[in-house]
Amino acid sequence: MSDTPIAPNTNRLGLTKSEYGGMPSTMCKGCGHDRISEAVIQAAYDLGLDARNLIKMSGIGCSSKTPAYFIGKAFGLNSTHGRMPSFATGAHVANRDLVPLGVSGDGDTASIGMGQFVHLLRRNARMVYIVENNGVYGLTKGQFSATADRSSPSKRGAHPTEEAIDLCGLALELGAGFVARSFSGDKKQLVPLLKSALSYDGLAFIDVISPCVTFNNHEASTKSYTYQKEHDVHFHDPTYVASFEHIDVEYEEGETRDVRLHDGSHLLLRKIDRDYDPTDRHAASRVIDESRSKGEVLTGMIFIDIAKTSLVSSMQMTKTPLAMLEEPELRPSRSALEKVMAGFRF
Amino acid sequence: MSDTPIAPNTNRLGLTKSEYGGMPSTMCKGCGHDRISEAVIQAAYDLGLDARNLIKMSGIGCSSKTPAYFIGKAFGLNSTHGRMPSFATGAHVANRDLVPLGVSGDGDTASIGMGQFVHLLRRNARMVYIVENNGVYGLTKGQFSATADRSSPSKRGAHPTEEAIDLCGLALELGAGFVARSFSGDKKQLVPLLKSALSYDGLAFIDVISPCVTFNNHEASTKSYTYQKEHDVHFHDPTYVASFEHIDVEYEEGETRDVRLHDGSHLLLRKIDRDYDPTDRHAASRVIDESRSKGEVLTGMIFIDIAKTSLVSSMQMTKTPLAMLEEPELRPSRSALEKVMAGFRF
Amino acid sequence: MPDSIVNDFSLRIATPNGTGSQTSNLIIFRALFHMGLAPSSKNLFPSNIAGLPTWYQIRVSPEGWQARRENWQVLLPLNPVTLAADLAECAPGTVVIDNADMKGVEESIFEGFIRYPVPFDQIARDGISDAKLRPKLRNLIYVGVVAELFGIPEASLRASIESVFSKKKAVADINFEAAMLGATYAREHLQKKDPYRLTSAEQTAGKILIEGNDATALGCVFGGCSVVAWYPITPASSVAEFLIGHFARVREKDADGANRYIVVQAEDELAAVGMAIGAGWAGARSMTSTSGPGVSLMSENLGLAYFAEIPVVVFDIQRVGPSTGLPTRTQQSDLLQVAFQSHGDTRFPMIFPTDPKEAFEFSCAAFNLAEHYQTPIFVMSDLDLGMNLWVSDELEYPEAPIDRGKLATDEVLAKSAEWGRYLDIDGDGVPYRTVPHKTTDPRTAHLTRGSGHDEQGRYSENPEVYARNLDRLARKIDGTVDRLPAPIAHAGEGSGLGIIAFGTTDHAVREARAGMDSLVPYLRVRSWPFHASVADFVRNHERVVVIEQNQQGQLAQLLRIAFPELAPRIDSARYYGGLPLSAAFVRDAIEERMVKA
Amino acid sequence: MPDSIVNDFSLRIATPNGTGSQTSNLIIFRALFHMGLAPSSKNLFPSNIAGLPTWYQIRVSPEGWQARRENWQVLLPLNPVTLAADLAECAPGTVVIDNADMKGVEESIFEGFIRYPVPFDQIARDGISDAKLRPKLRNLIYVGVVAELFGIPEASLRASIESVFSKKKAVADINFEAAMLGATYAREHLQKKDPYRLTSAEQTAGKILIEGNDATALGCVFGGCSVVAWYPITPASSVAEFLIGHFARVREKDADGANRYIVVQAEDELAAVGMAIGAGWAGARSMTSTSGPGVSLMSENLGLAYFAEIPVVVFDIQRVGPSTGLPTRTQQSDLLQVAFQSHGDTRFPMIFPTDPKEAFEFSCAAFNLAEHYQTPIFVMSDLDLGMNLWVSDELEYPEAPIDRGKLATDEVLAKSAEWGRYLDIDGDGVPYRTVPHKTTDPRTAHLTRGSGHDEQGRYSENPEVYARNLDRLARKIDGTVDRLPAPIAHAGEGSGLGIIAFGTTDHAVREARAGMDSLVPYLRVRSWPFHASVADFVRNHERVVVIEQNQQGQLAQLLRIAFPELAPRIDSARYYGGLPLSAAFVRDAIEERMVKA
Ligand SMILES: Cc1ncc(C[n+]2csc(CCOP(=O)(O)OP(=O)(O)O)c2C)c(N)n1
Ligand SMILES: Cc1ncc(C[n+]2csc(CCOP(=O)(O)OP(=O)(O)O)c2C)c(N)n1
Ligand code: SF4
Ligand code: SF4
Ligand SMILES: [Mg+2]
Ligand SMILES: [Mg+2]
Repeated sequence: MSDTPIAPNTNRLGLTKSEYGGMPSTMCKGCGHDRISEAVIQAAYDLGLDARNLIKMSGIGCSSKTPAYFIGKAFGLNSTHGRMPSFATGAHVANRDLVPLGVSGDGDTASIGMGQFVHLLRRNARMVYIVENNGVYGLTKGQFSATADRSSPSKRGAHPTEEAIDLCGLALELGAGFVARSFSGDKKQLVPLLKSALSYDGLAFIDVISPCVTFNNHEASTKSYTYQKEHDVHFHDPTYVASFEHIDVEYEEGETRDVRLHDGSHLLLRKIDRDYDPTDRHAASRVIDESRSKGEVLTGMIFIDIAKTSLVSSMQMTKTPLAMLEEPELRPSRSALEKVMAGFRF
Repeated sequence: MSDTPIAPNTNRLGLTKSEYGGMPSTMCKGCGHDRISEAVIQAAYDLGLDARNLIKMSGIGCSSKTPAYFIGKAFGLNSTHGRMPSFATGAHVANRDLVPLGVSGDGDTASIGMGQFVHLLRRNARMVYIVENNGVYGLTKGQFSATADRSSPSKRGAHPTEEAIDLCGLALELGAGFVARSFSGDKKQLVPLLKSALSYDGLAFIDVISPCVTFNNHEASTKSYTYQKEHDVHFHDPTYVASFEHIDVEYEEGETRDVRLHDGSHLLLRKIDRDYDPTDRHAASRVIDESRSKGEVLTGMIFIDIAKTSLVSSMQMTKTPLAMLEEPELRPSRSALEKVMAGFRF
Repeated sequence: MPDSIVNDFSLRIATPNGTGSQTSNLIIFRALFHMGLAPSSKNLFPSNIAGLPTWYQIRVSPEGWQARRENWQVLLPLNPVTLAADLAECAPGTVVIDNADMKGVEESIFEGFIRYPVPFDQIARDGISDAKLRPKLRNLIYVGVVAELFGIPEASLRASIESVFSKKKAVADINFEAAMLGATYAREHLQKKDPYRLTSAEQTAGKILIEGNDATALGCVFGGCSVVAWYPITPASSVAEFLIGHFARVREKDADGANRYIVVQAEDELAAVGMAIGAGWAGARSMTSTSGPGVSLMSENLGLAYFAEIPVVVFDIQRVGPSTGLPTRTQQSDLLQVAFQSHGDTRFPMIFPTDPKEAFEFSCAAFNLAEHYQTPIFVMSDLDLGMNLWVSDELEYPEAPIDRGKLATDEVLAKSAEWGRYLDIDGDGVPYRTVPHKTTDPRTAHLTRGSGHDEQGRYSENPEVYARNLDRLARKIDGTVDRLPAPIAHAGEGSGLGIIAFGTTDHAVREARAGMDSLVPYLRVRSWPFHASVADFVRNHERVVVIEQNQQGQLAQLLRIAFPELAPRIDSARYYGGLPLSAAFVRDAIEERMVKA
Repeated sequence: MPDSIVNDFSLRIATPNGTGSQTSNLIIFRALFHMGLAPSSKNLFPSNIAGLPTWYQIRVSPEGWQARRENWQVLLPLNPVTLAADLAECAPGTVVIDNADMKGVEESIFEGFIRYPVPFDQIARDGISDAKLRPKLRNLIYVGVVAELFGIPEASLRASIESVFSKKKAVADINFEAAMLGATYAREHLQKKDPYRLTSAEQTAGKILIEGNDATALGCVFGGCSVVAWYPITPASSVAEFLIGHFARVREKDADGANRYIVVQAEDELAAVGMAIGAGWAGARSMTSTSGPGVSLMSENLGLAYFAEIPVVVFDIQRVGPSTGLPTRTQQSDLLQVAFQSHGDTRFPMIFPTDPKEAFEFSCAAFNLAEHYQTPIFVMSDLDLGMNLWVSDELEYPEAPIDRGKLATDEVLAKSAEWGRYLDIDGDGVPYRTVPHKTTDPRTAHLTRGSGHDEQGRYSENPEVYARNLDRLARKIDGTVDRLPAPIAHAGEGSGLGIIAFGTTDHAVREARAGMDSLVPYLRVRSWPFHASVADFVRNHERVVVIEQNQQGQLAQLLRIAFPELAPRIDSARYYGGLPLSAAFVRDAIEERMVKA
């Protein structure tokens, strides 16, 4: 199993899991977001990730605060509401060796952040983009976000007047190469998906249902723990095998799909009932849409395309991070300026 | 034929077509946008539309300037870049009797305006929303917009580095109830679609391919007149029959679909080769997507759902436009204030 | 220390956020109000939903001052995390009511204080059978202790609890019982050792208890606002949320029971203000409410409203900036940003309410101003006013009728041979506004635009036309002083030093002045652009100090720009830590300057 | 009128936009440059791609003044739409070269002018066989007429045409032939009746022809910028577009021929500045270029960069505001907006280049400033500087090395026991900046945030911590004057009146001063916050007039805020019609005030 580190209680870098921790969380007790932070810590620990190569990016919201609570050894930027995609893109192109781990909320992404989210998907810069989706604005005390289902009333009984946005459906429509959905209460599924996302060279999007225990966890809510547990339907049973591990899970042919990721690691998807092909974009949209109308919430690896080229690769950029270049590389010579001047003379 | 007015050279309001005109256009000679303005004038004239009940809304761009060039008798607001949807929504809720005719460009909508466009589609306020799509920023001299195909180089030969956004596909994904595509060079198709949009109670979106003769009409462009003519594939052959006209087009059963619109008018869709059902959202996305990969540009009534309720209807608002209310209706009585005060005492 | 200090002390309650203690604090506060006292409450809460430390300060004074008192005489340090720090901040002799059941607490840290240890956990365990309700109900115990120790009559306590749980009698009862557990314990085990006492008073005649944002919302209803577009943000959210309730209750429905308003939660602030402006353009009274970050996002669209001359009201409930800053703390630091926001030559008139009564009046008046001058009007409130509960004079029914301003009606148009949307017919820089369907005159239809336009609203790049338009706009904005709330002068002694303040700063200033031997002349500015009388006040004093809650002295800077010839006399004293301003700060600032002078 | 006026007149060419006349105008302009003259060119174009009227003004003067000359001596009214208006604007005796083939033109309107009618259509029909090329080539005919009438040597004309069509010899040839058609016609049919003549001169030694935006772009390349995020907007687009070209040509590629820069066209300005700030945070030198509307959209994100102390350079190529205003006309009206934009207490340092040379130098220097002070730096250019072609001194290789400012490197950290991202170790308010991968010291990793933070960058709501941080930021921004470009003083006579100006206004001011009997002292301000020497200049004069291109006197207002004790002496003269400023305006403004004084 990929979750077994090289030596007990330390990973291949010889680090304990606690060394991937952060400040104490200030989320409400039971908040789904904390579970996601734990999953991130688990994934980073299992991968033996060097925190210095990760940058934690977020917008504004309870969810966007969580980067303070994991991987304290990594730099991070808690930016402005809904604009994290642009900051992350800028940071990554400035230093291509830094992999942004973006944490956002449904309000931060689907409401104010929609414009930047759409263009981030198009641009396909390498990044892991997590939406901690609770259907409400937690930090401002429970107003509906754009992912709130019309059928899901607020605590006071009011209903959303507009259609909910399915962020995975949107990501598929916009050509995203890595689209997954999971549940903060389901580490067994979330951790391998996170690891795969971190191994993917492009924009890896994960919509994680993450109940807000304070404002949106009541009976009638469709974003509550109970609702999600009852309506969660898995595509497959995912296993991640890192490049430094050897595949020791045995499986019968046809039963499992083996997706080879950019860094040589593998995502093994064991078929559950129906055989679902996560490389067929149309099937993907159709299936999640149908399941939505059936009231199911499909989770798992919805779609993956490892052939897409990421922004930096398509830009013929130097391997050295731009941020590391100094005067000799950055400032052209006197003769270069002289040549330019010649053109402005006559 | 719906295009025949009650009396020669005047419509049912006794107005001539020229009375639906505007200021002289300042577009480049041959600009697709001017053809769309003509189509709008034609549609308004045929419908015998009362200009006082129409408001022309736009953002910023060559396209967004065109409201000055048609229906001069209507009020209009040429707003800010990419934000027209919000101004139009505000104006319409302030006076529900005013139908916004929104004119935008692909830059105005798909680039800077993406966030508001997405939420406009969700909100489904009654409005006709036209994107005059030329794949470039005309007014700023030809940079790529977010609808520029990767295969379509600029005049200088540079290629877009990001995937094009298909606005119709996006509109379908976001649950829009009226999604059409047309071509500025094809009045026969565009005019009936515009009339249908004006008869639709909800957000009616029309993506109109509108070549920019100055910056994006060269051989290699996929938004040129020639390219569109060569790759245009019609869903059906549309005919619009206004409520005040009687259907005198004869057609065999099964050959034509009859879509009854909110104001009692009819959109008749005559089947061309394959039978296409514009009320099946999934089929719609699949088809336009497949055709895109085949290099075709499907045009016509892509999807229509007349069951959707528009924003104002869903808001239990008074029939009287809010803008027409005066002090007696707006300011509560002294006793009302007294009652409120009682609650603040003890 | 006198052996009895009556109705003149303040009480600080330290608890973790989101544990239900707010209800208990509110109950104490309302009980005092029921006693006829005019207490002040300052809720110092964190930007967090649950867990972080929060403090609630309740103050009573013979004068019913509403400003924050810097020190407190009674502390309830019920948050283990901050216990030590909370005690460290107390002066010797402070009364401390602590949880005796707290583990691992050094007795020594209570030295020098008048301590009343109360075994809250045990009382809760023994007295509250229902384990599910216990966590919340246990907070009522300290309410009872406070009531018993300082003398809140049982009747007032009951009345308060019932009002807080309004209709729910049963809930009120169990809460009252829980409170009584504390009262009983105090009666039986605590020996009164401190001088602080509460007695009934006559401070509340004609007064109400209300949050500023609630009054602001009511002002919108009575001001005739019918379109609201907003995006949630602390501390502005409650304006829209209160408004939704008030609209439903007091804005009369039509014959079919349909609503005569609409409230749209937009996707962000660019859209919120866009919708509000669109509605203003179409002729409805519209508004949006937000705070600093939202204002920053609105600035491009507001530039359009300014230049195209479209009415809209914007409520800026200021919080601590820059950037995300401290979302749950208060400041007056958006003035320069608001006044000159958006590119090009623009000015946005601002109004500064100081208390709930003005929050109501100004919010109501803002819609008349916006429509008369056809320009965005900013109501500059702040978190202290907006989110704290205030003892306020009752709100009075607005005298001024709803005034739609200069509208291009058929009557008006019949009279004017020459017509143009931006034609300065009356010479005051204010043109006649067009609203679709308000006139049948075909001349009025035009395309409103943010680009250069002539008097007829037609596109123009002509330099003279452009300059003429900017000059008219400047005249128009200068003219707003005719209708903006005028400053209020508080006479004082001498012509040496004068004080200028605005908004919530007023409470601390009035308290400070009252406490000083020589009464310093004081002018409260209520709007910008400034009235000529502001210049007169400055001119009549050798030195003027502007007291404000920001780092740059923003109002002082606006004064220097407005009255350059007086700029040398304009000084400022600034507090920007984010807590509501105290009289002590103002007193120090003034005394320091009196010495200098 | 003297019978010969040499190298001292201006030529105005009126044509419809987008008809190719720009090329002809450029050819005339470059031909003059080739003659050794230092002409000035002002392109007065509409916000439209084709059809609307456009004017191009070419001026020659013995001193090579670059400011716009208000009147013109030669007019080519080739746009039928504006013919009458164009003539109406001319003084009697103006030389008029018109199209004799224009239909329905009253002879009478040419009365009082020195007229040279030219049958352009016929010449084109007879002389240009290829009908497809004719529409464009016909524009060359007036080039030839002008050359012949005023004396542009054939060699200069050919050189100019060849340089314009650079490599394309064949194209150059047919264009030259077309020009010759005009020259020949003039030689054979026009009798010289006017005094204006051109002769070769020595004005261009060490001079180049360049647009301000081109120089700005070069400054970015030599300034070490490697990340550019932009969104198209007139008049800023060409900064990024020139930059793409210069990067490709002069920024050295790596061993594999890969690029050492990236240019991203963002979806809007919020994203553009967000990307630039993100890149600055990660340690690359980054910039975005925009104009007013874009700045308005950037203000929230810029507030984050200010408060989190992230370097970024923003180029504001100012156009006419407010709102969409006049996108193709020039103003200096974004100062107040930029200085105080974004909510809360913020200040954004500004630099004001006056010509292409400074555009290059300041753009280059801005990156050092941004990284040293870890704050957004605004370079305030405008459309006149950015989009017009200027005769400029050659750009000099930057002396100052690239200075990354105070970086938290392992060496620095080894020395400092106490470490904090926002710790004021050197007492200048400037902390040590962290860049991922620039150090291995684990202490440096932290979560950068726009919310309240202490010296270690940890979240804090503590009032003292917050106030301390705002005070340090204020010290830091005050300190920028140590490195911002200092003002330049032009000595003059007397201590009565002094002139202050900035940016492109300088050209008109210098020309005006030169033309006056008594030389008025003049200080050119090159940045904000202001240097102490600016106060000295004001102090040394009874009265100071700030000449600026906006309606509110924005720089004057910033001066009054900065130097309240001097505010009474600060006056301003303002032009805001959108055309480049002329010396005549300045002269009038000064004389008016000299009379008063
Ligand atoms: C420009 C701006 N507008 C509004 C806010 C107020 N605000 C803070 S968080 C938030 C919504 C957060 O919702 P979501 O992204 O779903 O995060 P959650 O708290 O639910 O995890 C809002 C509206 C802000 N900080 N900035
Ligand atoms: C906030 C802002 N940014 C940039 C611009 C500059 N601008 C004007 S039009 C335009 C793009 C227009 O493209 P499109 O919407 O496709 O219209 P088209 O001209 O192609 O019809 C841009 C970027 C602006 N006016 N406002
Ligand atoms: S309010 Fe909701 S989202 Fe925020 S921390 Fe609490 S539970 Fe989590
Ligand atoms: S530039 Fe293009 S879009 Fe603009 S008017 Fe010309 S042809 Fe039309
Ligand atoms: Mg949420
Ligand atoms: Mg376009």
